[in-house]
Amino acid sequence: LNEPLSFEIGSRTRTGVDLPEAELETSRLGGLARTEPMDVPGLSEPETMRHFTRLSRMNYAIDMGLFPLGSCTMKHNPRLNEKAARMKGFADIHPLQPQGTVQGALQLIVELADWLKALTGMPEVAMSPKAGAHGELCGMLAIRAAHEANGDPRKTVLVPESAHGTNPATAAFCGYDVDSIPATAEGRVDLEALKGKLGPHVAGIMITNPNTCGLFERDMIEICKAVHEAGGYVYCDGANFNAIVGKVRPGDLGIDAMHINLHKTFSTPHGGGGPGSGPVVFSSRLAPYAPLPFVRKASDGQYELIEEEQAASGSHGESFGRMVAFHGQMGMFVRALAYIKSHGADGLKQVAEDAVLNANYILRQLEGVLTAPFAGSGPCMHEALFSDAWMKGSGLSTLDVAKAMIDEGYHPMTMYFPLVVDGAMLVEPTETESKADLDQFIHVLRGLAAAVKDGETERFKGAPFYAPLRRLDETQAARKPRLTRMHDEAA
Amino acid sequence: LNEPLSFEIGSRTRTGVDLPEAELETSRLGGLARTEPMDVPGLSEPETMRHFTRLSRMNYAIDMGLFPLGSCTMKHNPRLNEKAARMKGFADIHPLQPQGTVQGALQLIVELADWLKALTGMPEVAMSPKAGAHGELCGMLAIRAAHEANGDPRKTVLVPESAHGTNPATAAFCGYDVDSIPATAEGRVDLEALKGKLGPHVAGIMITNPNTCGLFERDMIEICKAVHEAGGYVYCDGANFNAIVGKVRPGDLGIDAMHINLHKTFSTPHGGGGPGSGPVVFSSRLAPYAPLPFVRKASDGQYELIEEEQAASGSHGESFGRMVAFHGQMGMFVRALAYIKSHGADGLKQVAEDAVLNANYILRQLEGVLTAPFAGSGPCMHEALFSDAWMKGSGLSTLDVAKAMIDEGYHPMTMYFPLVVDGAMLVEPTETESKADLDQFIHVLRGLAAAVKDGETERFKGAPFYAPLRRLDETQAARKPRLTRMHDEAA
Amino acid sequence: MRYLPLTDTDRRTMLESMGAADIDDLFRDVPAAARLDGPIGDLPAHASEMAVERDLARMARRNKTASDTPFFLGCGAYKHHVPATVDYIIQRGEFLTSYTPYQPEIAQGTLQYLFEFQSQVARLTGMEVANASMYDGSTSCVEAIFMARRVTRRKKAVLSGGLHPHYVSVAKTLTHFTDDELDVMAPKVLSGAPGDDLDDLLARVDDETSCVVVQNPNLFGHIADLSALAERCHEKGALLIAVVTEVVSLGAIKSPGEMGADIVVGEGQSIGGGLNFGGPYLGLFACNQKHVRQMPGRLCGETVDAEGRRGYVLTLSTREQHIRREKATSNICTNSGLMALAFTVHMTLLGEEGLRRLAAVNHNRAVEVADRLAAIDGVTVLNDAFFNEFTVQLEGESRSHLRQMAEAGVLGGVSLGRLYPDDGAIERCAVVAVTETQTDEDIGALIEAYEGVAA
Amino acid sequence: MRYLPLTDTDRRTMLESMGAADIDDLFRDVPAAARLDGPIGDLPAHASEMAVERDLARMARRNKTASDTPFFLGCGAYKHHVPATVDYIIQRGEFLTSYTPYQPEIAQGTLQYLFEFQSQVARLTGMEVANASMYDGSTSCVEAIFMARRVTRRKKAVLSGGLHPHYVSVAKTLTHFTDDELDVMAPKVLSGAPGDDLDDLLARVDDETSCVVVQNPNLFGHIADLSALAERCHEKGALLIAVVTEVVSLGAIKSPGEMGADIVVGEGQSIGGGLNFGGPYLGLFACNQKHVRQMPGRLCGETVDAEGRRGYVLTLSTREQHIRREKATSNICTNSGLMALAFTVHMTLLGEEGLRRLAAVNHNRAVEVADRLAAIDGVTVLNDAFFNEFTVQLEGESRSHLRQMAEAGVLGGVSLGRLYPDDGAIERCAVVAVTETQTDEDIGALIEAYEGVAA
Repeated sequence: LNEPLSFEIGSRTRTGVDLPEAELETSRLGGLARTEPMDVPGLSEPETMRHFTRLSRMNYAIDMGLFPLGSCTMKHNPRLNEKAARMKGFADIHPLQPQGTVQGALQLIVELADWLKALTGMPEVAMSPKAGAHGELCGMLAIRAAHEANGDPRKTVLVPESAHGTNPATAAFCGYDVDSIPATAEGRVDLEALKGKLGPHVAGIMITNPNTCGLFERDMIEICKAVHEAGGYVYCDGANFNAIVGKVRPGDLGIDAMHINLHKTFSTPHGGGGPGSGPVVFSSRLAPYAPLPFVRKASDGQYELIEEEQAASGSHGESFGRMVAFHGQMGMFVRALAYIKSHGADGLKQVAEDAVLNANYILRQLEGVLTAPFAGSGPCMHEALFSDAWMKGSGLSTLDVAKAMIDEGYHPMTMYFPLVVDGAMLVEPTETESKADLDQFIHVLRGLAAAVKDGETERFKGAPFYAPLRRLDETQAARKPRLTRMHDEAA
Repeated sequence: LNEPLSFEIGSRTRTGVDLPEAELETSRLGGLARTEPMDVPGLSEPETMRHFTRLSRMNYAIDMGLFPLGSCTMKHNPRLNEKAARMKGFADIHPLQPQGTVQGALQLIVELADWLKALTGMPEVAMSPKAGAHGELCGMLAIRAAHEANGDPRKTVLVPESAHGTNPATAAFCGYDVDSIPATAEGRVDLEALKGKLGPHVAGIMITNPNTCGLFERDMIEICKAVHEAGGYVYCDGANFNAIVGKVRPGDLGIDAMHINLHKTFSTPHGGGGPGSGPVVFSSRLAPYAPLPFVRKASDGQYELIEEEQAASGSHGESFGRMVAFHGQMGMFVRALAYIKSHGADGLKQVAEDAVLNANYILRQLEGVLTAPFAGSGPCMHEALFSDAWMKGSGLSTLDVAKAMIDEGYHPMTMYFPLVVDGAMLVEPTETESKADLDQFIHVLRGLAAAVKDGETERFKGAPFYAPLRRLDETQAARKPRLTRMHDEAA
Repeated sequence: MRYLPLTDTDRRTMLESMGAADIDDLFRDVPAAARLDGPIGDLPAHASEMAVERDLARMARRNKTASDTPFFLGCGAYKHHVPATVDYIIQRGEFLTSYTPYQPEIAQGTLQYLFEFQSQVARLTGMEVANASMYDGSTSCVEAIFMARRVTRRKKAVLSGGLHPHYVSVAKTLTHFTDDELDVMAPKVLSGAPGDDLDDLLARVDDETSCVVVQNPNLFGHIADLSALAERCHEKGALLIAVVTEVVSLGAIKSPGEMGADIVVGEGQSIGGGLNFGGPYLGLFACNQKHVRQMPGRLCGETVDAEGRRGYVLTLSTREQHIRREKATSNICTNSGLMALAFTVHMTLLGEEGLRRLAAVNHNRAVEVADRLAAIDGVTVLNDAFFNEFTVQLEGESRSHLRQMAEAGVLGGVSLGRLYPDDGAIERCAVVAVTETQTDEDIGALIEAYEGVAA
Repeated sequence: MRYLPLTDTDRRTMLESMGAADIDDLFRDVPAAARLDGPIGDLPAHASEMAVERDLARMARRNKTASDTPFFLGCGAYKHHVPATVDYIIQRGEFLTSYTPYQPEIAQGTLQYLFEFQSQVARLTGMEVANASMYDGSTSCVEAIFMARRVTRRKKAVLSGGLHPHYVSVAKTLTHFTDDELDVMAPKVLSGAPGDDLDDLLARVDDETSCVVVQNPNLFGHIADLSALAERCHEKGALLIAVVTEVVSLGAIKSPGEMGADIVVGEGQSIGGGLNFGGPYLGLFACNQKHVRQMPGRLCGETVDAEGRRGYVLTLSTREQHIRREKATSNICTNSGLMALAFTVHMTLLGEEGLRRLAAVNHNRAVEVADRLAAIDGVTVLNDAFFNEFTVQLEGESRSHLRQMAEAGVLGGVSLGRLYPDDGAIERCAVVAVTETQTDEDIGALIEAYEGVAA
């Protein structure tokens, strides 16, 4: 049952709002009144409701079941957070209102910032980055600014080969060359190889910890020391902070900057692709270079916003500047703080423990069935990594298994990432899954593994059979991209 | 994919709320502290969210498509109404607060009451009835009270055979005998038969107009006159008021009492079976007997609630009493008023016109394919009635066609009602359907009719095939009812 | 108009297709004398969503809300915290905009939660079965009286003095024209156990009695052991109907079923529902299996589908009006679906553990407040046993005192003078309800307010 | 903890199943020196939903909201009425709690609305294609500058004086360490056409210029014909980047595409989004088909499934970081999904007809307010062409005047002294935005407030 496009059912003259049919006064438009048609169709309100309700029902979501996407941390999104973000006092205030009229909003930002600093053991935080990758950029710009301020603009950033693609992209965006560090056989950064690459040209390292193989970098303190000794800075990709929140403070490991994906660790909804929010915590060495704006509680108890004007005349003169208009993702801040306050210090520790426990449970229950290349490297953290070695010779791929999972009622796990493992399957259950749901998931994966071994090829090659659509032709989509509805297409 | 019961996945010790583990003080409980287990399972919040989200996805709803249930008026439910009903000033006030602290709530009730009076042309309205059938009871109690006050407690109420089942049930509930009035061949009340049944024993008539065959009772004014001349009162079942709102005022027809289903005419959501709301408008002849409480705007501009205390000492001494605790369905009043103000007088008239136009369109597009027994009785109002004559000999029934509609993505129409037609199919599209959606529906019904004629029996007998479940065994359910989860059932 | 999808072109095309000249052609069966010419005069025209929202918000702002003020009202409607999950679930279109589940194949969502609801209500009340809900507590109560008549074939119901006066009024209204007989006891302002006089009640049960209706906790907040009364009823062949208006109490005190009640009715608003100025609320109705065919209201039952899979349907509808017409057990043809869903979701979040904790918080805080109020000169707390509300007696008429507190911003209880206007002793009383929602500051404000009026 | 389904029994069972003594066994790879013993001290413990809600509500109440006050702020963030349908749809769990649609078979809901969104944005801006959205307007803007560099292989961007100063700051920050060159023009307080000096701008375009960035309506509310500038850019082989921060304006004025822009970026918050104190917002990004492979951000494209049915997928991801790593067009790996959905739903409700009406109401009311303000002694309205906001110049520094108004309860505009602190002429200016949301009383209050400060 395909749902037509709004362009196929609506019309230019229909509308789902009741606005007066006022005639546009054109005398003050400088002769620029729009004459060309927009050709954007309208629908009445009931049609709109149905159109989007039906569309929604073609999606899979965390509210429907387990979403085992490794490295993506799809956890329960409490509706309290949604309710709080919609309080008028947060949702209905303008970013440029006089500060005296938004003291509660500024207070909220400070409270969240204080939690993030305490949980990471780091003295400063930049709240404005709009997403994880934006946070990476923020951290790397601070590193670059620090080197420039030292009069020593280095050229190279080291990135482990297991890193998220955003890491090298970000380093490049800041004008750095990227040098890759190999992994050891047990799935961690090769400390000796790293040391061999350090030198006066190295601005720093971008490292993910826990890493994308789901392992804690045991040598983290030594890595940081070595980088610092070589005059570099350590950027930590905090995508996996949810595995250690409340258990370890990144500041205690020697990290200089780390972004926090509020949706991964603090449950702001993923929303099918944003909006995100990626605050960045900084060590004291990088704090002076953090971006504008800041919010501070002044000695008189008032909250104040420090923007370009105040920075120029004050203590933030070394800030590398502004990354976004206004002050960041307020709506996400409210949700994250609601989540943090709900858990408290004890609950957040439990979050990490349960996330790690659930992932290890999956790893150990499935290591005899699938191939777990790093099963001997110690406990995993929040995610369990498998490779496709177990199905060699079956003629089937990781992709086929993933698509067959759809027919079993699950969203697939992360596939083909990290790159250090062939046909990777990265499974992250998160802490918001019950044991019964994990057992059911394990049961299904065992069944699929047995089916692979039994040669039930068609069940996999043709999958999914029970989704709203069968496999889609991505090649055709890319060869001659059709990205918008053409004006001349029939209704 | 069956969803287990919460009793199968939850446990007595799990909970989805964070409340202190306070020990119950028992010294002030009179020795009555609960010791027996409740055996009510709890689930964590993520499990609860999934359980009910999954359940919801097994339902059909107006938000998903056409819901052609005749006489049930399933129309679009605007979300503005939901938003308004949740304004704290309405949702978070107690029914026994001092009246000075709830002036806005009382004002809202008065504003809605004023609209209902103006739209029906009747001078009084009782707001407290909790649903349509409760409104019927309200109207009939007023009639009974009026006769008692006249010292002439009559015994019989006339009810046309096409009436909703609630009509005779209500009359019986008020202690009346029910006498049935036959319909004419064209589907209307037989005026002559009615007149023949009138007499000094007749308390009144309960008549539905537009009636359940979807026809306007042409003789309504005469019927009212005849009943009045015989000393009776006319109760109108207002379930179908949506067909004439803004076009005809029931008061102008001579009606003495009529309930209004707020969900049918004014779009409060049906909610899978309530909560409803059934205010009753009264003629001046019945107004003195209307139930408590009332809300009035006093001469000083203050709104006041008239309950037993004020009535005893005031002008409402003849009221037949109270029908419910407190003052009625406030939440529904807010929604209905939001809808009424959105439409205004012009929009409400358009509602009736579009509802009637849509129904006639269906009647005329399908009368050549299905059997439309009253197609020659003039235009239908808001619903189109078909019988099963067209499929005689096919071995299939109205039920089979209805179940086959499910496989086509539609909720079935009303079946086997009204009783005056064999194998009735009563189709009510409402005004919130687009022409394109009607055309699609007509196309599907034509296809099904053709399939019946082509003898595709299995497609119907086995239907539905594509619903969450196949046909359910209602006989087994009733023979040995299992209405609750047994304590001793395995988890 | 934003809710109407037909365009003028559609309308013309459709009218033409049926050979109608204009829309009024379709209304030609309406007697000319009653046809309106155009929109009803004096009434305003349609308005934008923004305008309507603003207009309603203006009215909403004229009310003092329970969250924005120290608030201690109960007497049949209670302020509890409702988790955000509950409101999200009941707003999902699949629940909100669905119809009565007459087509079970595409209504399992509604049917299964009703089955869960029935199971929860039965277990909480200590009964075997429950229906799918009714309008509210007061209408459930009168339906129980009618049911007792059907079961016992007797017509005299005894209503206890502690029953909510609105419930009494509703019972009087609906039995007025039938030949039921009500024996309504007056409430007593007894020290220690205000409301009911159980000994007197026991004495009134005789061979003519169809049922005794007793509320627990009663209107005055008092809780009593109903076991002896149940025994007496059963000796005399009568049914004991227990009424519960604060369902959270079942997390702390013995269920009516355990004390021997035959029918338990109640108001379920406390779980999942808001105050809503009195409606919509949620009527609970539970009894034992042997009486189920005399039970009013909708019932959901378990069965199987054509492939043997478990499923749920509405059942025993032969009791109901759409089948039985004038012989139905009741004229009711709806339930309080969304409120029942809200109850089910909230109760699922609570579970037994959560409800016990919630009840403990309510009771313990109520004890604290009662003790602090009792310490004020001029304030007497009448109850010695109560759950989360209790009755205080002042030295003067309570209503003016409570209005005075309200003007000072404290909603300090329900003045019983409003509910029993003609009784001097009762007019000095007020009922104070304490739940998990009041802050320590709220309680401080309450104490101060009573000190103010008692002084 | 209500969000954590594991029970202590579950935890024990699971640990045993893997032979772990306790949970810390699983954290043994963490260096002992960095392990925390227990919950971090000083931080509070978990709290109930009610407590958290109350705590946040207390902060929320400390802010003066746009709905509760006469409110006239714009400058890149606008207060418009958002229909209730929009918020309902974006809260549906299937949209709210889904992931990036990398598995198109079970993400058609997200993918199809993205395709509709891209189509709507392209048509509104007068371009051929649009992406699936970016963080916000300011980041879209700098991404456009980078894209122009990739297309033209030149490094000098000219930024007009009417460009939002935050957008300028962001561009400066992100080009600071690359070898891009920015030619940033100062804003001009010109009577009639404040903000840009288009002639000067024209003169700066040369053979080295990669792009010219010009905002329309500009920060000062002024609207200009960009056609000549586009022509000049094209002569010189540069791209014209048009920035739109008030997307409702496209319902009334010529689209940038019609005037010759090569890339249109903007802030889409006005449609479907609230003010939210500045975020989350919605970055729009549109260009023509020929440049699509240099476009940053996510793109959704049409294709077919294995049975030939139409469907949608993310496409051209070879531009993106998860494939191209350090050679990607951008490091961005998310969009602003829910905001894009809100835009799509609101835009579907509006349609062309609704957007035209909305734009007309905005403009007509703005004209009325401008004329009334201009009539006040001491207040000069600088613009002669504007959409829904315009610049007023007072006789003194505007910031203190506007603070004074705020204290009296009127949020009367954005004082440009806050955005351009060092410019004497500009410090006397304020930008006043008028939309459909202000009542006549609000406007009356504004006029009175300006009369008060001008007097």
